[in-house]
Amino acid sequence: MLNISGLSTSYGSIKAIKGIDLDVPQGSIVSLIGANGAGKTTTMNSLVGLLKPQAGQIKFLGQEIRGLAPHKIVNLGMSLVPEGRKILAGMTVLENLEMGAYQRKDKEVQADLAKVFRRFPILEERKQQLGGTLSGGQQQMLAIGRALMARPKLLLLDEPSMGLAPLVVSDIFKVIQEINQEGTTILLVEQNVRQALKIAHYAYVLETGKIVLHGKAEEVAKNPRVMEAYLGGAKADT
Amino acid sequence: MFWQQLVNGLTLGSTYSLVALGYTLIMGVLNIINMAHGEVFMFGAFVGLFLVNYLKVNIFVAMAGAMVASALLGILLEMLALRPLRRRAVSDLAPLISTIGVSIFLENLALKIFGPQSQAFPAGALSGVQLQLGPIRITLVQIVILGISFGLMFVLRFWLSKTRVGKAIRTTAESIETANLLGINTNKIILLTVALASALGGIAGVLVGLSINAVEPTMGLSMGLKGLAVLILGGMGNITGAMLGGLILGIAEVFTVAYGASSYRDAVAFGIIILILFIRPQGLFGKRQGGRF
Amino acid sequence: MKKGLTKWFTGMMIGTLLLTTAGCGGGSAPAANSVSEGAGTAKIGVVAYLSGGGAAYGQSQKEGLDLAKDEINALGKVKIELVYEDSRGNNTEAINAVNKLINKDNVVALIGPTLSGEMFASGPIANQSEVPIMGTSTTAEGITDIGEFVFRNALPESSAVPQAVKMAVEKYNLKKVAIMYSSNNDWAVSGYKTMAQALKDNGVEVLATETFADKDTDFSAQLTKISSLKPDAVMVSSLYQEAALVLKKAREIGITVPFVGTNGFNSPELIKIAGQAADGAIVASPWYPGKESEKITKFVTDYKAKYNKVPDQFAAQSYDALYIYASALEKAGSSTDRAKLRDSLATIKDFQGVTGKFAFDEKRNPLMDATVLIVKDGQFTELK
Amino acid sequence: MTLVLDQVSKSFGGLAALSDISFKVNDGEIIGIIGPNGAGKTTLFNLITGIFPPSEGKISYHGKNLLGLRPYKVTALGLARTFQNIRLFGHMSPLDNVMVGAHCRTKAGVWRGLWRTPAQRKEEKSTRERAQALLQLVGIENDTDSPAGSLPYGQQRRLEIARALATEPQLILLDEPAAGMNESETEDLRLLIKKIQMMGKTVVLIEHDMNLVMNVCDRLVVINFGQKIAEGTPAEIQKNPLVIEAYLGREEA
Amino acid sequence: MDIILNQYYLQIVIFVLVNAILGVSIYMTLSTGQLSLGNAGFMSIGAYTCAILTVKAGFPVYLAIPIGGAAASFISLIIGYPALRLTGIYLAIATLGFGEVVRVIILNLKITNGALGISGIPTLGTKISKMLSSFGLSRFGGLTAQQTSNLLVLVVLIFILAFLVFFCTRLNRSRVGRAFASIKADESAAEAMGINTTYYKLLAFALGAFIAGMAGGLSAHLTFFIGPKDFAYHRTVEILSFAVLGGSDLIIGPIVGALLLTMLPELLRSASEYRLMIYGALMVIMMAFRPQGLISEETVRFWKRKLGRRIKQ
Repeated sequence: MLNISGLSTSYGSIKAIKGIDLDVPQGSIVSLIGANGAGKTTTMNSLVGLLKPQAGQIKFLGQEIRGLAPHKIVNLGMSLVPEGRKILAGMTVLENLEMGAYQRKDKEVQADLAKVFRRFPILEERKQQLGGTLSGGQQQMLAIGRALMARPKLLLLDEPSMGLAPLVVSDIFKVIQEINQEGTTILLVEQNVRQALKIAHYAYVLETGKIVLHGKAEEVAKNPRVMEAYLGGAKADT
Repeated sequence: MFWQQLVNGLTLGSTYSLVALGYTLIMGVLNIINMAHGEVFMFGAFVGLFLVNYLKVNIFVAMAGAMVASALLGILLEMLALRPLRRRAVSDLAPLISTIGVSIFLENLALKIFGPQSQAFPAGALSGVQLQLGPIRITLVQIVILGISFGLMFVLRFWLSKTRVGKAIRTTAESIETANLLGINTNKIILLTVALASALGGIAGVLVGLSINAVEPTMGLSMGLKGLAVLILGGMGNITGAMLGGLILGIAEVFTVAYGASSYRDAVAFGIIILILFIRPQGLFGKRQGGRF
Repeated sequence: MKKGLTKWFTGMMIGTLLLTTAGCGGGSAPAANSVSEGAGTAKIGVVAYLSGGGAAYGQSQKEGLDLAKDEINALGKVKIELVYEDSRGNNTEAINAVNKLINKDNVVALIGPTLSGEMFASGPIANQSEVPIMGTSTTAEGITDIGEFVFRNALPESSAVPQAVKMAVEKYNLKKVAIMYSSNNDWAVSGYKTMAQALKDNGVEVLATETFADKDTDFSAQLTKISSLKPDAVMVSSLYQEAALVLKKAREIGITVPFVGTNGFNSPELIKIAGQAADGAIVASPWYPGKESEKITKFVTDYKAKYNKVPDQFAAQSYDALYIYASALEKAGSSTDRAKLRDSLATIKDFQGVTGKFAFDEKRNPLMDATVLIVKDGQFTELK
Repeated sequence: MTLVLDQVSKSFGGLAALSDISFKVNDGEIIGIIGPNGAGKTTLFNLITGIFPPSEGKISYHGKNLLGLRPYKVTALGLARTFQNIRLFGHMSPLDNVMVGAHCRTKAGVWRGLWRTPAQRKEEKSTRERAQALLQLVGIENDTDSPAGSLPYGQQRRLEIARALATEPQLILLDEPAAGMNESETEDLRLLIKKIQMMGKTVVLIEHDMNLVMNVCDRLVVINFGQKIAEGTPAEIQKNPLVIEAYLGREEA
Repeated sequence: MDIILNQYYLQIVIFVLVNAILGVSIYMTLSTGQLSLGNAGFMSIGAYTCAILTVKAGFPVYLAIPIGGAAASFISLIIGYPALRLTGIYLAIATLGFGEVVRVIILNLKITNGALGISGIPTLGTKISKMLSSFGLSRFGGLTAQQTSNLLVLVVLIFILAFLVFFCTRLNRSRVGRAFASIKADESAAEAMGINTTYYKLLAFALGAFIAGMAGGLSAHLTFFIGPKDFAYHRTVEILSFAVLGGSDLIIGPIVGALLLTMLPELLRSASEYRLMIYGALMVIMMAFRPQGLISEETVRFWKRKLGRRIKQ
């Protein structure tokens, strides 16, 4: 579904990612993990067109999308739930969701809205509330719901568990898995490595802008190098 | 006299509000102050005048025409003076300076094209008719100004809160990046916003030109500065603020003249700017965070 | 790319600098390229407000001068060449313009600048350089105090305004009046002061003094206040645009009393903008196109033929100014001697112009009569 | 006790970012603050350095109350910091960046700077020499003419540390100094942090690179979801199930 | 020699120098990254204080000009303390408003003579000539009194500008200058590095106001007349455009900007109707293609490298 090869993006003179190759097969959950500053968010923003990569190819559904404007990429069926959620704080929950379906002109928008409300009942309860007044977990649900309103073929999630209480985190992961099972392909950037690897089919490990390891999720999970990166030292395998 | 002065203040204030709405829309979406807005206002007045005087159209048709022409001017402004600046990361002062440049250019272009003399709408274009309500005398022009200003403001509010494109403008105002992520073509929305703001400036120009029956190239500067004062008074990017702020400034000015010293009238507007910025930089109706419109 | 741009800009900058020096170099021989129309041509520099907000005044002046120049040159007694410089209503620009005309164009005398403030700034330069300079619209007090070389044929407000006030007081039996003036216009403030003094001299009570600013458009607050005081007349000191808007608004809110104005009332534009509302506006003016005089009729007809409009006071006074120079030049017998020209200018007497009989007094101010005019049915007519 | 945090809380617009955080930092220690993204670590640094005040709680340094002090005063007391997203003065040379750091330890004002009085020249010379020494310490060539913003990433991070050291701090707060560094750069950084400790300074470190944290820190404080969930030596922390859960996610979800 | 002594050129050069001083004043406040549009206001405070002192109180010019600067500086401290909490466009608009308020106040005060302004201000040239003649030096061989006095004014202005340039370059290479630069680069990082940003911003603001006030005093004594109109919005824009065109990274930037923009109108005299249009278009083009101005640090570095290479070859 998504094939990336040799992707490089810089900020000024600093190269944030340096020639990444990555594949996301249809129907899968692919996880991209790595430490802070490794270039995960840069990768995501490059994919959706918020950043303009200097080199490489991004093929989405067989089409080259590098350099396209973000709204065109959304139109092709790729949506990003950004890091920090970025919900529209001054607009109501309902308006947030409506804006998710901004590009759609079909008649099933209302049905999809109902579906989002079924998935996250709390959003329906608070649909007239301003987005900024929701708690962190609810905001994350809203951000995911909003992205789903575009009916993406590929959903990108950038650190959906960031700053959330453990219970909420596991809820969010459950939802991600459900969304995938309903047919949406997912590329997930996570710090919560264990959870991410648990639901993912494939995983890539990013270090200082380069892919240093990739493979099936359970294999990557067993790789000592990953544990070392996250808990440090050989003592990590408790 | 009090009630009569209040009506005077409201009429004056409603034109300030219309001008300030243009500022606030652009401020809300692009986070810049369009210093050329006053000149767009002047341009709109001239277009309206031209339509009435030379093409002999109805005054309301002329208003519509002025709105369209000003919107086109706004589009040029966005494409030539604002968009090129967004491509590179420049300080937030660059658009300020760029639009100051546009304002100087437009004012002098108008002097060249229309000449420095002030020109008038023909007699009969709404002038003359008056209503007497108890102690208050209201002219038809005043009623038209009040009606159109308030009408436009409420239509704008409704449009922004209920329509798809209106919501897209609000989304872009919250965050251009998020709007991009949601599939909104933000360049188009920005273009639309600048055009809309300019159209409001244009019709305000016709209304003011009509009420004072004089249109001339330098009329943009003082009105522009007043609009700016309202923008700050009401809170940048805040529509309610622009509407109420305009009325407050209009009434404050009129009452300064009526019960104080008329020579300090201009100091009122700028005194308000300074005071508000010191005491409550977010403006009377602005919030520190959260939604804009 | 970035380097390219840098180079390009630096190149441009150096280019501009070179151009700048070249520009200076071009003017290095002022004497050589100045006189073109034979030795007898007198070069007169004109500094006028030709672009910007007040360009309407400068434009009128230019038209009056051009018309006069063509006539004088056709007569053939003296030849005059005019060199125009724009001052944009700005003091610094006026200084530069005067300096350029004197030192680069080597003019024998100057006309202008348009505004009194500009004259205060640039007149001293001409005076120091000993070049005669004549204001045609600088009516503020103290202009000719600048020095021996500074003249004007603009009737100072101190002479015109009292005539209008006196006439109005007698005619309409004024007891109490209100005053309005533009407080950010030097000339209007000066007119206001004269006006207040004249009212005092005539024993008229001032109910209220309201101000506004040039380019103001909303006068409803001031006029509502004045309206409630019920004055016998309203005095206005401002340029014609604001004056016209004041009149319009005043009539609209029901003030029907006469309006007495300073020189700003004295323009066809006042009637054009204010329309019917201008009726009852009173002003004293040296220029009255309706006067029975062959000279005036000819001027008005020629002007109309050339520019398709009735000349205003700015045009008329500039027209006269050039004729005054012409006769002084003739008397001086030289087209280049500035000192001689000054001396002959100072002796001008019994000059008959379109603005009436004219002479300079010992302070180089004009000695001339004004006619008090009133607008009736959209026409200036003499108030008798 | 050098730095003491007592039940510090901070909320933004009703949402709690930190709640009831208490811990102490002793002289000469290297303390690591770890926790997932968004846990509130940088907020903690901002509270300590006076960028904004806590909603509740007390922060003191050597017994002096830090609350209500503007950041420059906190720095003058001997606390310096680096930033998570590098905030160098990009157009200035590396040397000038470090010399800015020495600001609060020097005195020359406009007058002395204008006339280059002997006192000013002496001060300027010693400032420059110290700045050069610091650049050397962190391993940046000090004769470079290019602006700080054009240095490679790793060098920018180290330059920030040099700049912070120039304020002559007793305690230095490092916010993710290893972010974006490769392994060998991180190793250099580890040695540098040790050197700083050897200079008698206290270090508080926010870091995600666990290798670095486990190897360099004496003690760790773990924050998750705005709360302190553990405190102890690296070995203790690595065995703490709460930490493992917070960090890697729950084993059995 | 004739060209140099032609009063027209002398006068333009004199205005270039005064404008260059104004350019330095906006550079000063910009050196901490604060855009103040109040410089025309400070200029008017300086000009009026100075003119009133010399015309009405008979102060000597050399005393009145610095007092004018000090007055502007004093007012700047009063409004600067609250104003400098604002940043970016907010500060720009607040200071723009301040300039307008000053103008309206001047219009309404008795001592400033309202809209009539103050005329008959003695010129700097005659004052200096008088001073010199009291030392026994009157005119130099073959020069007219006017040329002499203009040349003297020129010398004085060059001296003042040179001193300001010296002042700024010295400042830039000192502790205070580094503090300014760091605030310009990143205010909160500078504060975290132990810099009292309020103090230094206020210092730069007051220094800028002082220089603007002095420029006001100087220009009052060069134009014989000052009125409130001379210090309105257009003057603010003019001063701003010096920094925009020339660049505000380096002190030479606004000076070059002042040079070009004072020369340009004289060169374009023939196209005077289009002058301001060109002016406006220039500002837009500069912002789109070269927001840092003609002269930036990179330009200087580029030429240094280039010239350096040539010398080595």
